[in-house]
Amino acid sequence: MLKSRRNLLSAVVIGLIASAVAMPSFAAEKKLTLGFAQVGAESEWRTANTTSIKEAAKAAGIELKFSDAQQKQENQIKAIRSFIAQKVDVIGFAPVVTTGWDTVLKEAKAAKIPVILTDRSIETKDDSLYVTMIGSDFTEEGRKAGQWLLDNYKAQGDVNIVELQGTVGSAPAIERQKGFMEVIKANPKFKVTRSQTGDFTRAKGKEVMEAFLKADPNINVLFAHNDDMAIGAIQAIEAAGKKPGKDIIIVSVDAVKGAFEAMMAGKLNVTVECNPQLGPQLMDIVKQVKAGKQLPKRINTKEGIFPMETAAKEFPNRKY
Amino acid sequence: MSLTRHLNPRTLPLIITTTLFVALFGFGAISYDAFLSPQVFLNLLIDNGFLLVVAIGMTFVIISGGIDLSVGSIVALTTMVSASLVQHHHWSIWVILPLVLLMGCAFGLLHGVLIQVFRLQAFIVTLGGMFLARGLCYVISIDSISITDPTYTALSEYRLALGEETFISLSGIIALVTLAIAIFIAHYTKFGRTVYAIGGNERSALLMGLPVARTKIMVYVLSGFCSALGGILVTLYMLSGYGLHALGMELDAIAAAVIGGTLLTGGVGNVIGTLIGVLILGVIQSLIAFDGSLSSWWTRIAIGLLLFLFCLLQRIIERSGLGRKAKSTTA
Amino acid sequence: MSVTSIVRHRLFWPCVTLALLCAVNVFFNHNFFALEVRNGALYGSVIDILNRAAPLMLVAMGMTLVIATRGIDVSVGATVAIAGAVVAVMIGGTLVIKDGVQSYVANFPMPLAIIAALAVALLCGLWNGALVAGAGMQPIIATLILMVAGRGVAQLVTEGQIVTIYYEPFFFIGNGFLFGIPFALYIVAAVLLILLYLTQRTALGLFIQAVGLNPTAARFSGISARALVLWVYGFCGVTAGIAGLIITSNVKSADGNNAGLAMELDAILAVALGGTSLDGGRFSLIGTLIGALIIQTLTYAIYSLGVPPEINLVVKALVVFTVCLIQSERLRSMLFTHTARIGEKS
Amino acid sequence: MTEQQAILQMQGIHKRFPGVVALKDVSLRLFPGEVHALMGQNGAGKSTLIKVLTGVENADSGDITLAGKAIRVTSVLEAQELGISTVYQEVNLCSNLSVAENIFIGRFPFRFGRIDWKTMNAKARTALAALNIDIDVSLPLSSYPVAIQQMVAIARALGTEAQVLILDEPTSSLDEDEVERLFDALRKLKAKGIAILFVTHFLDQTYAISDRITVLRNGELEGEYLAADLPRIQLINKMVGREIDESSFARQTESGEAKASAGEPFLAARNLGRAGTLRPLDLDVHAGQVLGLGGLLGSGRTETARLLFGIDHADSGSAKINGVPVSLNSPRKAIRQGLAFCPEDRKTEGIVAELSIRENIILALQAHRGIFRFLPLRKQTQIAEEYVKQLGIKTSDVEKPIGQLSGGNQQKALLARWLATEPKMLILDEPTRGIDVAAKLEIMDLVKTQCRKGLAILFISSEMSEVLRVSDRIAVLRDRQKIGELDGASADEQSIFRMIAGGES
Repeated sequence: MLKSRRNLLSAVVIGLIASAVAMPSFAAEKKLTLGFAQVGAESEWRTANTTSIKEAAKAAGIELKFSDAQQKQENQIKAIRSFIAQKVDVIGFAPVVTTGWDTVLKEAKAAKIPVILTDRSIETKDDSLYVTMIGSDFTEEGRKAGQWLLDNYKAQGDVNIVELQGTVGSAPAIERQKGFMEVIKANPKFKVTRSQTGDFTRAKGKEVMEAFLKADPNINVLFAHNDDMAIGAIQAIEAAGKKPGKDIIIVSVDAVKGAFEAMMAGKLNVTVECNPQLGPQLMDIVKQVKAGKQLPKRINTKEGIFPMETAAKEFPNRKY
Repeated sequence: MSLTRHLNPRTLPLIITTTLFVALFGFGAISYDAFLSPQVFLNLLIDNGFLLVVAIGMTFVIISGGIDLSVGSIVALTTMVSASLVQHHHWSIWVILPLVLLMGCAFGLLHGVLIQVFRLQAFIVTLGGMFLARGLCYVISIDSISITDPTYTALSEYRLALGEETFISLSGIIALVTLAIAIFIAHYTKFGRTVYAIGGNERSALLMGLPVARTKIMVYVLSGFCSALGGILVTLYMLSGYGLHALGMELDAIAAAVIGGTLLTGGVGNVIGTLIGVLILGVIQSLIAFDGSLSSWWTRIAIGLLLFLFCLLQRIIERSGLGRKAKSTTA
Repeated sequence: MSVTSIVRHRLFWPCVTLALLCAVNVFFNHNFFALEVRNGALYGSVIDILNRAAPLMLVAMGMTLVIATRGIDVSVGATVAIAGAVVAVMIGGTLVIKDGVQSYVANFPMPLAIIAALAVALLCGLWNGALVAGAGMQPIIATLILMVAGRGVAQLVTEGQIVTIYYEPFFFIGNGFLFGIPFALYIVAAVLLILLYLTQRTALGLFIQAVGLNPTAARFSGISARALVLWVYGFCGVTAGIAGLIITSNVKSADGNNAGLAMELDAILAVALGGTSLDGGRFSLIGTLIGALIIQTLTYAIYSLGVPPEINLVVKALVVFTVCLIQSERLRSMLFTHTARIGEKS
Repeated sequence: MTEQQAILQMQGIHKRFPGVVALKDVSLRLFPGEVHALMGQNGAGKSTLIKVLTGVENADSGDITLAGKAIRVTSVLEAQELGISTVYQEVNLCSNLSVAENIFIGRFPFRFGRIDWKTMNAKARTALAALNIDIDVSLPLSSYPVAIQQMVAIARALGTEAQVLILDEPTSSLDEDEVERLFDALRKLKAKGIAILFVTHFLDQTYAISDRITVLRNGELEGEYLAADLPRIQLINKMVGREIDESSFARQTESGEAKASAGEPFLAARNLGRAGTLRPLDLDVHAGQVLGLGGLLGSGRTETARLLFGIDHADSGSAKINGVPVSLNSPRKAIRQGLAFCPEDRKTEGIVAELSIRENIILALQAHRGIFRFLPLRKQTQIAEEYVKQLGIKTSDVEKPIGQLSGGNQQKALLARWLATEPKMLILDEPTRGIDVAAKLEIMDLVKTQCRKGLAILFISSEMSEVLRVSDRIAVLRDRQKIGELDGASADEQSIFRMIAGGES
């Protein structure tokens, strides 16, 4: 009986190894290889971003080594290090945070692998560590949201704003808040009375908004750092017997499908676009980098702002 | 005929685990180009050095029969305090290092006292510590702080060449030194053996006249120290302080210890096993990175499946191996 | 009942903690206990807390049983996400606009979707149970596997999207009110009653405690410990599944990545705050419910007091430490002997 | 005789636990170079007295002097440093550590600042060799049977620079041979002038080694006697506080009638065995009979019981119950066939210490009925109280945790657990271990009573006299195989030992 058990075991091990051997190696002809270290799949926005990159790579005939860091910087660094070990042609990554990349990027530089950043920039003294950065500007998104509010909110008296922040410490949360505050400062009537994190999720957004509504009857405006929290908050506002979009003006960021649906129902006033469709642009740049072209340090993606009124027209065009 | 019969039952799980690690690495070597290189192996140490250090502290805690959920947060707090002091207050690294180590110990002391003196459950106390340390990070700054201090940068970028295109980082070296010291503590000091005794049977340890209370508190201090040291390595690894660093590292550390053969019930396990546990977690990640074709969710599922296969194989081999051993010794 | 027997009661200190937290809330928000009827439903802070605590209470009840058998289940958060994903995908993610009229269509009949989601949750639980009871893995590592992979499975089901549900009847589970009280609370009550019945009017409670306290003795007495542990994990999966349904229904969407995140820690914390030892054995379901309410009341206080988000965790940590110390018999006896000594001297 | 100075003196010791007075004005004195037996029934206060002496508990009042100096012992460590070392009844060692470590932990040999394992192992081998034990000291303690573990504990206690050595029922898990080895060692220590306090329930052993006897009863000092001056029967009377007839120790010979009824056996095992554990053996257990299993520790007695009860799986042979073939591969199945099993290790395999007496008693019955055929609380209490009365379990309340009962009462509650299931066969593995004389007698009487009611009983004990006393037939085991069977009525210790020593298989 024991013997048979041991045999079974060795069969399993041998099977594992054999299946590994049998797996075809994909090292055929020399294709351009891009190693891309993604942040994770923490939001709808991010999955749309990933899909865009994968599809674009396939269309451009670039072999993509994709790695998911599950929102951890150390995982991203590990992935970059493994890309270096695999000797890929270009490394791309969407930094989880802006800081702390110098060491591993120097290793990439030493291995002569060019690096492209997407989505957000990094803090470094040595600009030569990366070729270029393409992506959105969270601070700018915050500014746009604030500007829209200043331009469009016409009520008298003080404006009490509550803010649903993203995950504490995350770059979009910090930068969107920064941009928003910058602009709002211009008018002393606009005041952020309450601010709490909703972790970028609908459930938390709803929960926090519920508490806000109980604690404070005078809320005029809600600024949510992403659409998901705004959608959760809308539900809380409705439950409290108020009309979202009218009694409380709602400004949010991302412009995902759900936001458009809410806008079409008249429940969300405006959403600032944060475009995830970086794939095709990224692949172009990869090819240019490999061809040795000079590129600007920063390439911004085109991003719009969608007030309620334009929602119905824009909705069919939304891919994410 | 059977090798296992002559083995100490304590070293058997370790041998099984090591063999399975080699099998996993072999699997990678066969499947992926460039996997079978010394640098890929050394990267396991470079990229997981801090986890190894943290997991070593965790191993002691688990062997003593406790658990420490605060380690990941203390790592983050260490990076935050270091970065803040060096960047905003321009302190010298040589002041900061002992300071943060002391801070880690203080956290451990707090946990130990609450657990031992007030008889609170370790799980809950260290969960509180986890909230506290992570919360303090945000109090310092919610944003990440980049470190540009030349000493930190130099230490971070230091590479000991071990051959052509083969190198190891400072944190890898520190991790290995910590490992050596931990092995010494676990096996050659009274403290280490007392930890094992307490985990085996706390009442007996008390009746044998061992300093149970002191040792139990010290174990948490040690874990706090290792977390802070791990935090220093993370600081060097990322050259930044950030409240979201090392999120969920406590589970990785527990997993590493447990995979390495440490029993959560206490008394059984060893530090070398933890090294293997860390390497296994690392090699699973490397396999997935080298594969590079998995989507985000398949990455998670694949990690889960590999973990599952590994633990299952480990259990099956142990059962057959230890089963035989037990039979020959029960009288 | 004499005063000392009340004080000695195991639920006394959890209740005191909860009362203190409520007092804090009242101090800062005088309307804390105010209830009014809006749209035929009770409306107020207390209702919010109860409503919001419902998923946690459910998960924590399942967790209580698992912990009583000397186990732990860190995969409940992932199970919440999986159940939510399954029900969301099955009920429907399509908004049909016909002639400018929005109408909602369920892909599968709702009862079928709910049953399917709960069945999947049960499977998740049984998987954990099989690894623990069958393969003999350590509970934390066995459930860690599902914790890691489960979220991947949930995202696989939703293809990484947040699946929005457009089917009015489903919203009742998490948003509906019955006789003015949130429907979710009826679910909690039903599960609680079933559990109380099972643990007090059947031998389940006795068996779980026996297995948790001394597995060998339990097995030698003829209790099939393995089957019991298997089903306890299975049950824990189901409670997590129900919680997943409530959360999904409440926000009308399923988020594979975030639903039930870190819920395992809150659930374990609730069990511990309720006075159940994490070493297994004696357990208290009511205590667990109080524990869950303590956590939710605290969270609510943090939100409504205007605590800056960056110190949320510090506040939470301090409360956890304080609550633990309040409940520490050791501390009380130390204080008691101290004051007694002072009394003797004077 | 008091010219000699007492090395240790305890005077006027009081100790109160909530609701109970455990010790009331107890005194004790120990002289160098003597073996002093501390006797008394369970609950007499022996354990508490020892705990006070070794710093586990603090006395409420009273004085302790060691070598003329007043001492206050507040921790085990202090006691050890003062030269008072203790071997406890239950092996209080760490089974995950190696044998050598268990002997030396706390006082490791160091070399270059590190534990010197080599020296330690060598020293451990020497220490054990003094007890005539030769084992691999680098293996974990858990690799060895309880008897060896107890010897290791003794080796540990002997190793410290002890002036006073306390042995709290160290022999309850040792067989005769091992007891003799221990006594040899004790005599050597005695010769070195060490004072030895010896707590035991075994009268033979008391008289074999002790010079002086102190008897406690109900937490009070009954008296101190020279062993030579105190006849056995008087000792028992002093312990029990009432008259016990010498004849109650005599064997109850019930030969003939019981055996005559034996036709078809209740349980018949043929060729039952398990590789590495037990060589195939035949066994017949008849209803209304006690089959004793004789043999030394490690001879395969417990292994036989575990196979029959389905805890371990047999890999050869078959079993029939009432002539019908059965496969006994789990305790549940065995219970369904009417079997019941009181395991050797009461604490870790028998009782659920934190549960109440009631819950412990109905546990097996409820498990047999399943989850849903729940016994109402009233019925449970009724059953529990009935057995408490019937078996004479000494407790005020069936709702008390069973862990608070004395060993003998725990054992009775375990018996109650099984009797409540109305079994057809009872397997008792060392039911009398670690309990006092009176309780032992009661347990044995219970066994006989149940047997008369028609139960088949398999009785395992290390004490041959007990096996002889209750058994109708005795199966003798050696080296994990059955070497023969004797008739209970005609067998005596000599014949059993001859068989064991015989060497023929």
